[in-house]
Amino acid sequence: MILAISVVIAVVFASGAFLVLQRDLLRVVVGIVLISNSAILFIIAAGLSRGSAPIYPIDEGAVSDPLVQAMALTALVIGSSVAALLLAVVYRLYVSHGSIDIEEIFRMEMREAEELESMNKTELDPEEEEVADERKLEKEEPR
Amino acid sequence: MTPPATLMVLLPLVLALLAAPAAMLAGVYRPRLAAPVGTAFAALAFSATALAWWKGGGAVNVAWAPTWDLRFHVALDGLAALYALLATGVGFLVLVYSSRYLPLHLGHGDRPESEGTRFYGHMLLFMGAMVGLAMAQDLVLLFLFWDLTAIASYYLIAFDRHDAEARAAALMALLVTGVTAVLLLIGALILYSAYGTFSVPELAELVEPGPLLNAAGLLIAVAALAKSAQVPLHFWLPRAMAAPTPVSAYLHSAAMVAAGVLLLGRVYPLLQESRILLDTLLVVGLLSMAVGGVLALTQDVLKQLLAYSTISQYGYVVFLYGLGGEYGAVGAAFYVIAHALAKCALFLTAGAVTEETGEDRLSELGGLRKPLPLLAAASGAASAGLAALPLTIGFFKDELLFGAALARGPLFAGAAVLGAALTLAYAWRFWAGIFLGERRDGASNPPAALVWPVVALGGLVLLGGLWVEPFARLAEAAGEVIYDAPASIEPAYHLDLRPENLMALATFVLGALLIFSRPVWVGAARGVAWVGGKVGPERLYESSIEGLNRFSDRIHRAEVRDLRSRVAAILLPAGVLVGLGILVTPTDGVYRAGEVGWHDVPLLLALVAVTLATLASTLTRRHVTLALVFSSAGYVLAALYAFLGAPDVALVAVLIETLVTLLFIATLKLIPYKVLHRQAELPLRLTRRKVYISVVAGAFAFAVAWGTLSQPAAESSTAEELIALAPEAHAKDVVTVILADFRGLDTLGEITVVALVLLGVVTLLRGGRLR
Amino acid sequence: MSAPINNTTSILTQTVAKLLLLPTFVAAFAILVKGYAQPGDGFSAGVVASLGVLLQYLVLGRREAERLVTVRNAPTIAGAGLLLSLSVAVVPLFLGDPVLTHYPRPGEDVVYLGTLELITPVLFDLGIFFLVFGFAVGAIGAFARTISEQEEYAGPGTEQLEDDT
Amino acid sequence: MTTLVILPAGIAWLLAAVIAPLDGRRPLWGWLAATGLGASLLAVVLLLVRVLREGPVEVVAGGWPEGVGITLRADVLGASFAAVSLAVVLVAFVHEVLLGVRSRTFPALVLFLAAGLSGLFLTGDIFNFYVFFEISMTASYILTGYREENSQVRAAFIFAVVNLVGSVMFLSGIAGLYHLTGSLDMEVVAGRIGQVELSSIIPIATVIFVAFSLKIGLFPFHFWLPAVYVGSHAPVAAILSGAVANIGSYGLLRFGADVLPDALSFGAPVVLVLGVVSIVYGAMQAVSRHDTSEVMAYSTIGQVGYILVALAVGGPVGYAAAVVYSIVNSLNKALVFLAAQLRGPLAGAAFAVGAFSIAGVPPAVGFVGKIALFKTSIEAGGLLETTALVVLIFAGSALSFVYAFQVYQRAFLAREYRNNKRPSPRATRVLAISLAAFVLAVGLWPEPLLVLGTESAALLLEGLR
Repeated sequence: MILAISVVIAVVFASGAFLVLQRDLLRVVVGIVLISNSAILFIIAAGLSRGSAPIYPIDEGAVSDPLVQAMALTALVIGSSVAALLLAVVYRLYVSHGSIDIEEIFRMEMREAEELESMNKTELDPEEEEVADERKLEKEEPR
Repeated sequence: MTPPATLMVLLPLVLALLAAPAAMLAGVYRPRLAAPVGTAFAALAFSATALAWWKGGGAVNVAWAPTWDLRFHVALDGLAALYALLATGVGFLVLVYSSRYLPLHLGHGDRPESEGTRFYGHMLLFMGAMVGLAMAQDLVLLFLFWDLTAIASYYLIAFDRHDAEARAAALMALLVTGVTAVLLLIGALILYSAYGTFSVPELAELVEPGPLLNAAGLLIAVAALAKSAQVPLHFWLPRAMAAPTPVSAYLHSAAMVAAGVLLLGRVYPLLQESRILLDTLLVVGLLSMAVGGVLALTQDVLKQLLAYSTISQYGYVVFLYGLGGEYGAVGAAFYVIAHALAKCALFLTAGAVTEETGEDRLSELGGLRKPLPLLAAASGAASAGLAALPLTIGFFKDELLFGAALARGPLFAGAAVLGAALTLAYAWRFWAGIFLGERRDGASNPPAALVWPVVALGGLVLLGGLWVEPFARLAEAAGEVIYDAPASIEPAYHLDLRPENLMALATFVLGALLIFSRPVWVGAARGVAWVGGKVGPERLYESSIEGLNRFSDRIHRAEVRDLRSRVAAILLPAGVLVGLGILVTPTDGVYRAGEVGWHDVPLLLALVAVTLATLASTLTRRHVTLALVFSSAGYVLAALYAFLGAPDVALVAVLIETLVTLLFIATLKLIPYKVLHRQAELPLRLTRRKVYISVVAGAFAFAVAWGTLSQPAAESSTAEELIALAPEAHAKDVVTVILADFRGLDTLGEITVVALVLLGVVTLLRGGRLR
Repeated sequence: MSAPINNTTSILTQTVAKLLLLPTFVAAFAILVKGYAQPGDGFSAGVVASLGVLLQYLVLGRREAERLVTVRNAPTIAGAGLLLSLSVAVVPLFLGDPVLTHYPRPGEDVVYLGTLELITPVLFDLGIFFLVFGFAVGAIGAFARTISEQEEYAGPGTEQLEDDT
Repeated sequence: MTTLVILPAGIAWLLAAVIAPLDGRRPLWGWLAATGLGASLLAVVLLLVRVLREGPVEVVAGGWPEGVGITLRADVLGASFAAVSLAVVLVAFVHEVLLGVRSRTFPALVLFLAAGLSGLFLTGDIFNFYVFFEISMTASYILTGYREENSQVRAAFIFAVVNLVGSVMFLSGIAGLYHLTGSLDMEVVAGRIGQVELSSIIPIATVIFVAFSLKIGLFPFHFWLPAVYVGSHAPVAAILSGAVANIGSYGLLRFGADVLPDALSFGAPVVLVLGVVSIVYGAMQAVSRHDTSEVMAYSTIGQVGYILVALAVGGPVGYAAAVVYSIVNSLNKALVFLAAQLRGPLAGAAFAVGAFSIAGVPPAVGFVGKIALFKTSIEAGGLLETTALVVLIFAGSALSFVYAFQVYQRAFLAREYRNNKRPSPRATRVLAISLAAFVLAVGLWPEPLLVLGTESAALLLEGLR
């Protein structure tokens, strides 16, 4: 049983990792959900006893560890709600970049960074630097 | 110690440290006031130092940071008095000079007068740091003042901020002196780890010769030598000439560069325990004498000539330290006084001449003795002092040098004579080049404030030649601290044929020869300078900084290209680390497969279903399908929890899964089909590497999970207590009571996260509008 | 995605949806108060109640759903819930007890109102209920409003928004 | 007066819930939130003083016996970290209020963050730690996106994804610890873990180590950090690097030295190597960067390496150095991130103090951290090890000179002579200068800081016995 659960934890984790590695931001979010599911499963499996639900009246015999259940619940809620937050971030990224492909978004970032670099780099010619400063300042201004 | 005596010792330090803020405040109020206020403070600090020294000095030693045995331990001993008097006295004269010089300097660049405030602030900070450095007896306190001088010099060298050369020079000075300062700290900590104290006097009694002392002493010496611009760390000093002239004058005579030999003097009681260290000093001193002297002869720019001269002159001091003994110690102290007076006067001369004529090169100057007779005379006295002619204080400095060198051996005596001859030659070249010969440029009467400080310094040089007593006493007192034993040296004129006098005569002859044979050797000397410029340490510095930047650029590009936005970059190393951890620990018999009974069949089936659903989620292409698949995986997991006796978790899991799926679909609806479709159509061949990485990640997750679960669970647990206590909390469902009562704080935290997510979603989607 | 759902829903489903709202709230309430005896607590109750409201969204559309008081004030409800739970946690401090002490204390008698136990954990759970309900409704509402604004912006019938790059 | 333990988190928490629905852009609410943060800070400082005088303060939530309820435990280690983190959050927040808050939710988010931070530093329960940790992390994900520039939203996404993976790892670690010891109370776990075989602790300890390394941005888990620090708005970057990053160093100290000392000493070589690589790598990257925030971000990667080295060497000197260095690093980073964006008179001076501090030049407090590290490496043991460490830390400090001053010259010295910039609001500059003055003051009188370090180390070593 331990082996079986461990295998499933690993499969869920690996699938989550695989999705997190994708270029598609939505898949990344799904991957995060899966990864946190694997952790929940691990928490439940880490319980010290297994048996019937820990609800009074409790019969003789094993009772499932209630503490891990409480922990799992808390972790589950936290993980899923943060996933909801990620979804909102993905949408916001789509709005500003018109894409949900991390590669494309990353390429845009590189372009921005290069622009910034070229603005910053001209230490030699103060005139040019001044112009660059102005441009940078404009960028910093609120839109 | 009585309070008045404590006050007496602290007063010079306090006045010197207060000078900078006072001048800054005055300058903020009225830019014009910065100079007089600062000058007044310098004068006060000088008087306080002189008075306290006259009254017999003293020490203050109180706890600073007891946890680390740091003490605020300052003393006004002979060494401290010497350097404090130099710093405040020369500082005073330089400030008087600056009050006239700086407005002219700022005027050239159309800069506001208020910038002068900054100048005075940093100059006085420099002065305060020097006084503190002179008085500090605790190595960490010393390090503090040491770096303070580096900060002050950094800003002063970069005073002309618009000038890229000045900025580069300031950075170079800071890097060379600041980085080596760390060595001083390391040396101090090594000594502390062995002897349990940072106090120099205490260490002097405790240290024993050995590798530990050699290592610590060497580290401290390197810091000192870098600050004193000794070969091969000398290159920052000529570059630092980018600073305004008064700064150079101060830096070379009484502050920055002097700080290095001050430190050597301070820790000399430790250094002299080790022969190797002294020999190192000897070699470095000789090298600096030679390199500085030869290069000074090739320079055309006034300040450059003086800069190389400084390197060579402090080479003498280091040489004297290396020679050691009574003569070495007192000689080093005396040398510093004589050099400070003369060198400061020469720098100020250079500044005045350049201000008047607009020229800073020897080849463009000449014949100024007529328009500037007073300056010529005063500067002549100073040059003579540097060249060690009789009737100047300089004569005695060389007398001591020769005495010390003779005691060591004829070879060293020869080196001393040769070095002194070089000094004579470039001192002549400097003075004669400006004031003698054909007049090339018109010069009017310079302002008095530019001349009088030079006259005062020149006068002191002469005074020292006639009445050496007070200077000798001061040097002797300092020498006793350096030597850590009574030292009695009587410099005087002896009209006989003792070896020192013969050596002096030889020096004059050799010097004259050098002066007149200039055309013969000047080409060779320039060749040396050229080679030094090509392969010297400055070149090394430049190329290593450049190389560092280039290397940094390269690895940065590599990182941005290969790592940014790659979550794999954390999964992989994490996996490797976990794998490493598992590999190095014994695993025999740790893993158990666990038992499976018939009643576990539904559980197993659920597990199989979870596996299938999860794997399916990695294969789906369309987002809607993905939503369905991953939510079904969630539901199956919920069922699994129910089988495991966790109905509460199962219930919440179902509900949460529903909610997340709904939000996922809502997001899908927000993003146009075209964009989504592009993602769904990505070719699969891109994913091979990702498969490997995720398999690795999964393998380690498996190892962690199996390794942990195989362990027998803890025997007693909190859970049992919780079950037992649940009725006490008036409840039947133990999980709920844990959530609401036993561990209510967790639940409170959990819903706070939920609230935060709501805030975040609303902020992101609605621009912060809650409704 | 298919066309907006509310165009295709029949009067019947709309009525059913409206009718279902109340029962979901009742169910949620039951889950909430019975939490100490059976599975379920404020959290599940909140989600269940919010699902009832979400049904209104799906069936009636955003404008209709937003007429509901609970929908319009969802974030406020969430905030109030958090404050309620926090207060339950903090009040004992003023009585000299550790944080999050619940009353009645162990061993003391519980006052019953029917089958409802009058104990402070119920208040605590009520706070959680409000918060979760507010969260679910608020988050879905925010998404829903963004969706419909986008549709209005793009004009009816067009599903695809041009890339703004 | 055990109430004092809950007050720091409690004040911020309650106020956050109250302010959340209000329009945080209005200065009134901004200042109210600042007052609340100030009150929290005051409570932490009082707590710290009390802890120093009388030892750890404990209270069990709900009045249950210890082990059943959640134990809140303030000791000198936690209280020190809480104090410095809250101070940084307060300063950065006031800075933003002075500049003008642009989002309704900003004050509430910062308050939640402060509540989470003070909670996690003052809890004695490993799962409760996770919960508070999630509060502060979630708040920081959202804060990263504050102002909603493209780069900021991008940064928020990367930050969240990477750190969620880290959180999951940490969570698994907690579950593992519970499985092995049957308890969630740190003291009990630390007591029982000694009886468990080391081989089964190592994987769990590694997972926890990775989680916290991610949090502080240790090489090779650092790549998200520059993107996030550069992307986010200056006060947010100050909060992230000066306060949130403390979670990592605190976590490493707490879980490494306090709860799992055997695993830490077993893994010390790896920790040491990673720390050293991080020092060199971060500094090397920082050298050629041109943007001040980017330089400081890479500098952070280097500086956490020092903390790891101190942790690996351990013992009274090492742990004390780790604490001292973490606090110093917090102050430095808060100062440079705030000052870097300012223009006008004295803005350069404030940044310069930060740059000097990072390079370890006295009297700025950085030199105290540097001394602590050199002391640590001199204590490290064998001659070879000591020499290697001293040389490496020296190299790191030399590089820090290069990058701190190259960028200072570019950003301030070279630029100041052209007064074509609109100066930043005077109040923000005064704030930055005050922070700089504080950095100098602590450097001039480091005793309190050293006491915190020494006492924390003593506490951690006591747990070992």
